[in-house]
Amino acid sequence: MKATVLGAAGYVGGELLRLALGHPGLEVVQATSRRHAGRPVGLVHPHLRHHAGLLFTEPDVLEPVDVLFSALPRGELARVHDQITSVARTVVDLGPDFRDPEGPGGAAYVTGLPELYRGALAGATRISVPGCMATAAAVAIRPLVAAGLTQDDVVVDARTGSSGAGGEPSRATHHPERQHAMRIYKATGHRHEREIARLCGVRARMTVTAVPLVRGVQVVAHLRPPRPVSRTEVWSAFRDAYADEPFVRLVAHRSGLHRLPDPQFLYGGNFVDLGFDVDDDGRRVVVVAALDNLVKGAAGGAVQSLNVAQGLEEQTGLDFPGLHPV
Amino acid sequence: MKATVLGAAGYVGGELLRLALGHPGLEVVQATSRRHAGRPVGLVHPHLRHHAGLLFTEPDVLEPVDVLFSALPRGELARVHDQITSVARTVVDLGPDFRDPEGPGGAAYVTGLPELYRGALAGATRISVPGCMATAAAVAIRPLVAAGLTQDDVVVDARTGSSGAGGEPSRATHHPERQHAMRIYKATGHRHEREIARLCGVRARMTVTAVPLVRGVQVVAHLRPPRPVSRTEVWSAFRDAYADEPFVRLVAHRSGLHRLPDPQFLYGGNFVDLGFDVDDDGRRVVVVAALDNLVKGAAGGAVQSLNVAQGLEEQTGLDFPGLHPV
Amino acid sequence: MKATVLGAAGYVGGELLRLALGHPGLEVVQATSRRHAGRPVGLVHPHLRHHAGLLFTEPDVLEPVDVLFSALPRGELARVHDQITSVARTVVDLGPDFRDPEGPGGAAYVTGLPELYRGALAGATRISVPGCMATAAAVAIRPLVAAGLTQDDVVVDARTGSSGAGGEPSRATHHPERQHAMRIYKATGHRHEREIARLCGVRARMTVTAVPLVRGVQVVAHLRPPRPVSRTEVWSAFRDAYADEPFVRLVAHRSGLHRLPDPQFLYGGNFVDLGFDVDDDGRRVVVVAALDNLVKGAAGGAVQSLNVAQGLEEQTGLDFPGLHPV
Amino acid sequence: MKATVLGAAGYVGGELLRLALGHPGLEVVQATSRRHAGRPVGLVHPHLRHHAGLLFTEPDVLEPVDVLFSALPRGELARVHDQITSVARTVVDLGPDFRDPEGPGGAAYVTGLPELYRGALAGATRISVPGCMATAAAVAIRPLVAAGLTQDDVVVDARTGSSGAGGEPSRATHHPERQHAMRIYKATGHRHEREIARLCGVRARMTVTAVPLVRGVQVVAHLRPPRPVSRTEVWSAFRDAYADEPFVRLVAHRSGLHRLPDPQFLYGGNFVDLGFDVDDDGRRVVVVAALDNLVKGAAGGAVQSLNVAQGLEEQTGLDFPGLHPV
Amino acid sequence: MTVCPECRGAVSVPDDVMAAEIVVCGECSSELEVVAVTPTVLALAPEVEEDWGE
Amino acid sequence: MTVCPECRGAVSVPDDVMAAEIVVCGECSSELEVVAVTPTVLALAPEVEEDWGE
Ligand SMILES: NC(=O)c1ccc[n+]([C@@H]2O[C@H](COP(=O)([O-])OP(=O)(O)OC[C@H]3O[C@@H](n4cnc5c(N)ncnc54)[C@H](OP(=O)(O)O)[C@@H]3O)[C@@H](O)[C@H]2O)c1
Ligand SMILES: NC(=O)c1ccc[n+]([C@@H]2O[C@H](COP(=O)([O-])OP(=O)(O)OC[C@H]3O[C@@H](n4cnc5c(N)ncnc54)[C@H](OP(=O)(O)O)[C@@H]3O)[C@@H](O)[C@H]2O)c1
Ligand SMILES: NC(=O)c1ccc[n+]([C@@H]2O[C@H](COP(=O)([O-])OP(=O)(O)OC[C@H]3O[C@@H](n4cnc5c(N)ncnc54)[C@H](OP(=O)(O)O)[C@@H]3O)[C@@H](O)[C@H]2O)c1
Ligand SMILES: NC(=O)c1ccc[n+]([C@@H]2O[C@H](COP(=O)([O-])OP(=O)(O)OC[C@H]3O[C@@H](n4cnc5c(N)ncnc54)[C@H](OP(=O)(O)O)[C@@H]3O)[C@@H](O)[C@H]2O)c1
Ligand SMILES: [Zn+2]
Ligand SMILES: [Zn+2]
Repeated sequence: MKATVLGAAGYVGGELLRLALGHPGLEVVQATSRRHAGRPVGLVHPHLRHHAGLLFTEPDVLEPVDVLFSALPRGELARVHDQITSVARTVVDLGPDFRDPEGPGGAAYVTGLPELYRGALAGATRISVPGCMATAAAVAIRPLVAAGLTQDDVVVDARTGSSGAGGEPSRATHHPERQHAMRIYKATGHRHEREIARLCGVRARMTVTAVPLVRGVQVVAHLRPPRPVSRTEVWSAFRDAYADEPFVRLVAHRSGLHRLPDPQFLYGGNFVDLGFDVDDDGRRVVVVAALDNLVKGAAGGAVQSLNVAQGLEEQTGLDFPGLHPV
Repeated sequence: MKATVLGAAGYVGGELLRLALGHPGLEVVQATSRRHAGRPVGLVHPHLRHHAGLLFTEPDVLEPVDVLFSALPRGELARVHDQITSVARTVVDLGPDFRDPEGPGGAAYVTGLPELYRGALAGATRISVPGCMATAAAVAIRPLVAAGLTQDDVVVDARTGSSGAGGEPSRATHHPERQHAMRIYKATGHRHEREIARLCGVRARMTVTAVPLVRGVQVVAHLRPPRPVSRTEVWSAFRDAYADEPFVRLVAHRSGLHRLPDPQFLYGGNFVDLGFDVDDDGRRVVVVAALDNLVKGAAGGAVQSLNVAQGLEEQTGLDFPGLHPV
Repeated sequence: MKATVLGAAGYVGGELLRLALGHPGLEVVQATSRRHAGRPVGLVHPHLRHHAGLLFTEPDVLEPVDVLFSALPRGELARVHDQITSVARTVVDLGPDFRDPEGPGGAAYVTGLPELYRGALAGATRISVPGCMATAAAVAIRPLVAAGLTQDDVVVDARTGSSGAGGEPSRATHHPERQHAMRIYKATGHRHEREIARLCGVRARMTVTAVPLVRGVQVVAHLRPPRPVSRTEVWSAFRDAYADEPFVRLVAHRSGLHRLPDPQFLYGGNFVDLGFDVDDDGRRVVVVAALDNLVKGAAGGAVQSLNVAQGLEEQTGLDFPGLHPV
Repeated sequence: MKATVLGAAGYVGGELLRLALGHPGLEVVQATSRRHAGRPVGLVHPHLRHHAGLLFTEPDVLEPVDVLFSALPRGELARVHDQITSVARTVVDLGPDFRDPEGPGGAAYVTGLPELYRGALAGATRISVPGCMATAAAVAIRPLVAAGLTQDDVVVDARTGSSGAGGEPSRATHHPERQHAMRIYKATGHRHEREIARLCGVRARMTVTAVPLVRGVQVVAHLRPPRPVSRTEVWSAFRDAYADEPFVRLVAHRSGLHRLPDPQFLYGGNFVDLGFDVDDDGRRVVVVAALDNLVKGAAGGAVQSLNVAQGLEEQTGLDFPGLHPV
Repeated sequence: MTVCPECRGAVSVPDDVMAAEIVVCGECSSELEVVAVTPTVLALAPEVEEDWGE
Repeated sequence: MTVCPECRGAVSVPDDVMAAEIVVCGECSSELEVVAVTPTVLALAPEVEEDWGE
């Protein structure tokens, strides 16, 4: 399939390039950037320097392709949507424009989260990948909601690396201010609360902290079950939901150093690791999910969803597992 | 006052040396270390290299002093307590041995947290400084308990830098495993839950994460008030409690980059910064406290408590404010 | 080919597992560890958690295999060499035991650095991979020595991440001491000077700094040419040497942010990036090489060398390019 | 003395505020910022939050003061110099405008580096503090030049943290690009080469690397002596130069973990640590200097110079020693 | 096939397993102690009290 | 085919290239300015003075 990446000079765009260049079913024909048109992609994304012949192109001249990935900022895909759909058979959006099925244009898009929407994705030609924190939170919380193991709201403590804010410099991501930050930039009222509610059916009371990492999202959800629960019940709920998922790993060890999901081992990989613990009185379940925001939380989720939509092997092009140590 | 530091080659011990050497009322006469006895303190603590004449001594020969600070691991002070009290008029313990007033020997010790126990500290000669997470959590939670703004349990999310585990190497603090860790090493059942309950009167449902920092503790407490509350009510509760505290700063800005307490600006300083936010429906209060575990959470808390006990100006020797950027 | 990894719980061993599990021509039959025998490899190497069935085995019972990779500490392979060669047709050593062709047993081993020894590697069944700093320095310096562009000694400034010291905790790699270290642990007399001299034919006056990274080696070589040289001459020397090398990239841009090799973009990849600059008077050439010590400097170099030895496509199993940002 | 800080919202300006607020002989009357005029300094510099009453003021209305510190970007002080000298008796510039005695206005300024210019500083009312890398390099190299221990050029490898570039965000200091950077942004031709030549009398062949730190400069100078030298000769040269210096510490241990100067222990302190090693054949001397760029390399150097100029105790207001661990 | 006491996953225990041996659950990676044979009964191996924090 | 003034690599320049256009050398990634056509002459495009440091 011929593929185009819009916003290819951005962080999500770069990750899409890496995955698409390594995907046996995809051929990158265009990688757009306004600022870098004409330059090799390796000048912006040094890990891709060996693709010397691949140059950025202007976003306003688009060739017909089988699939177009859009990694543009909020509002930008919506603005040019008609042009895009006239050149691309399949559109996969990694931005927020069409995530809300009740928002403008949203009804045409299927949610790009195979763990929850695999059925709907088969054959889809409009795919909207959820946000990285929403993906982590939904994978963590939904099975317990489904199993009746929580009440009507959930405390969600989300931690995020700096790449989640994209490639544009600002004082918030200025290195001297950010390298050692534990910055709670949104203690209440984060807009992803709504997205999580939509995906899970409970109110997420969310607090978000920017932590001293570049990649990685970790979500810690504190649930109050309606009655005391045991570890085994939680195991069952998660196993029922995810036993056959290729990209969900259950990580809830009782010994060893790495007992619960930690994003550091997921850099570059498409896994979402999922674990939990239960208070001694069974009255609180702590669920932990971790992923790489640029992969499972964006470019990897997009490729995985496309694989499902196209009937390809779901893991195609997504075999890099991550690193240890890193 | 002549002063001795036990465990002076450790991280808390090193911080005690720094503070004591800069304190106009204290003269360091002994700094003990079994492994480094006879060597200059600067070999272990390079920031103290200019104190070339100060050598570590063996812990078993102790000179009579006015005050002895103990920064020994769990159990070690209790083991030699009789010997210590025979040479030191005042004992300030930074370890856990005498924190529990109902534990062995604990009744003789006053809690070294002036914000909560200033009265009891006046004239005290046995002082036990609480743990660094307990200090942060207690300062954060107690005023709201006192004001009736929470129910019977509180979700406490504590984040800690690596110096909290002391100077002994282990796989958990091996740099390649630790530099990028978001390691939830205790999701439930942390032993400091009891200490917090003792200091605050509510059950803390605590989850502790080791984060990619050397110094710093940040505690995020999620409280469910018995009825919806406003920001103003929370402001009042904290102001009533801490208006005149020299080391508590209320940090809950509605604009700017640094709106809530972040430990990065507290390195080396004795402040505990305190802030909060309230969900739109008033049903959750998020309280955030930050401190430097080796200062306000240990050595600084010890010196502050000693100042109070001795009737000195409370800020003596504790004037370093921290750094920005760092 | 059936493959065994000795020392599979170590950092190099873990990287070998990752690469071997993803290599279409290799099947991992044994991964040895004394401490973790019986446990899944994912407990130690969390990125490999999905290989739930692969358990560590004791190193003393070895099955016959086609190839055995040894990632043991200094001296340990030499100790059991007879046993090893009786079960494995091909042995690839990543440790130092057989690097010196004039040392005991060394003559039987071919140097596992295809860029310099591709011819000799064809068909080889004993391969010894050079050290990570020596690999970087040799790739950087040898072409200029060959082109007569340097005098008899070279200042080599080597910078290394913490994983270079392996998985055993020590005070040197204790996180609080290491996270912000610029520790010049060997200003002169580093033992890799000899290895570099052997590979390049000049004396390396080496200074090694431990820098605040987990992965990565960067070597900066300062050469004094016998007469003033131009950038173009240096370009020629490197192009002549490496034009067809699949894993050497020349990086010496005159604009942009990332002008010279930086290890951060090479994590997990097998590239060695190579660049340079020349003083205005042509009297100093600064050459910069960067690589991932655990990949091109160890496990990747081993797999690449094995591919050459076995007549496989040289890039087999080594297609991960690295990440940006990271 | 009444004091004003120009550019007080910047990183050097913030450090000047911290030092001036803690200096018994200084009273801060103005802290200027165009963007933040009217706001408390603590909004920008969170470690100064307890100085609630100190607000930034516009730079165009300046009150008469005894001393004015200027921490403005290149060219900005020169632009308003007449205005400044009419309100301030003493001017201490931390920028580059008057560093070159042969440049415009430079002849009136004394170099603010007491270790080299203490005599000239006595009574001075115009002080220009050298750049942070130049300070480190000059302290490292000049005694050996004076002792005839080097030839006509020196390889200078300088490493710098991100705060050296100031508080303005750019792609170069965007956290995801910077946190793990070993970015050799200037391999040859750095403009500080000239400043070092001026201070030391030899050509510095300089290579500068941005390293993963916020604070800190480390300079490694490789000198080729005209004849083989011994460690003892180097010790003598340094001791002769610096035996009585309050802020120079000689650090060249032969055992222990921290043998040579490392900026991590100098954060916030005014020391420049200095060490060295010699190749076995005596033909290369490696000199290492470390300092905090914002303190000894800027604000601390300024206060120290002012103390000397005013005949105060040189260490006044500069007693914070740094931290360990950090 | 025996059931894991932690996660209720199926644990395959070798026929010749002996009491006090340790097996690992393939599902949750728990280390399980064989507390009885014929039929096999598994229990969570004693948790190592590693306190990685303060 | 024209030669890159930086690295002497071969640069392929489109037939219809015009003076002042910028092309990129595939070998060294330098941005090159077309300073003359027929025959094409390339020069290093002016270096942007980015000072990423202090
Ligand atoms: N970062 C994450 O973790 C993450 C995760 C999930 C989803 N997302 C979503 O993915 C999208 C991209 O995020 P990102 O982090 O990659 O951002 P980014 O690094 O800022 O990249 C966005 C790219 O889009 C291009 N662009 C910007 N405005 C444009 C416009 N008006 N028209 C055309 N191109 C434009 C820019 O390149 P030029 O200026 O050169 O054209 C830029 O490189 C966003 O919608 C974001 O919400 C991000
Ligand atoms: N780190 C924190 O953030 C923190 C915060 C609050 C409270 N604390 C408490 O403060 C105490 C010290 O903690 P730390 O982090 O400084 O630990 P540390 O770095 O391990 O230092 C402890 C020191 O005590 C000495 N020591 C150990 N065992 C001893 C024994 N049996 N007899 C005499 N000396 C012994 C050791 O030096 P030699 O082997 O050379 O004698 C060691 O340097 C602990 O009780 C800890 O719980 C720590
Ligand atoms: N780290 C690097 O960047 C790097 C680069 C190039 C080359 N190397 C070389 O690669 C080798 C491995 O380095 P590493 O960094 O992976 O070290 P490491 O992390 O310490 O791993 C070594 C492993 O070997 C096992 N081991 C130790 N002693 C043993 C013995 N006597 N017999 C059998 N097994 C033993 C240990 O596992 P158990 O205790 O569980 O058996 C350990 O996990 C070394 O020779 C090193 O010089 C390392
Ligand atoms: N950073 C270091 O390590 C270091 C070391 C030694 C020397 N220096 C020198 O110290 C000076 C300041 O460096 P810095 O790192 O602190 O930079 P910075 O963080 O960028 O701060 C400079 C401040 O000056 C103000 N400013 C900028 N342009 C101005 C103008 N035209 N008129 C008046 N005020 C202006 C800005 O505040 P407003 O926009 O709010 O007015 C800004 O906060 C520079 O000359 C630098 O070369 C820096
Ligand atoms: Zn199980
Ligand atoms: Zn070229």
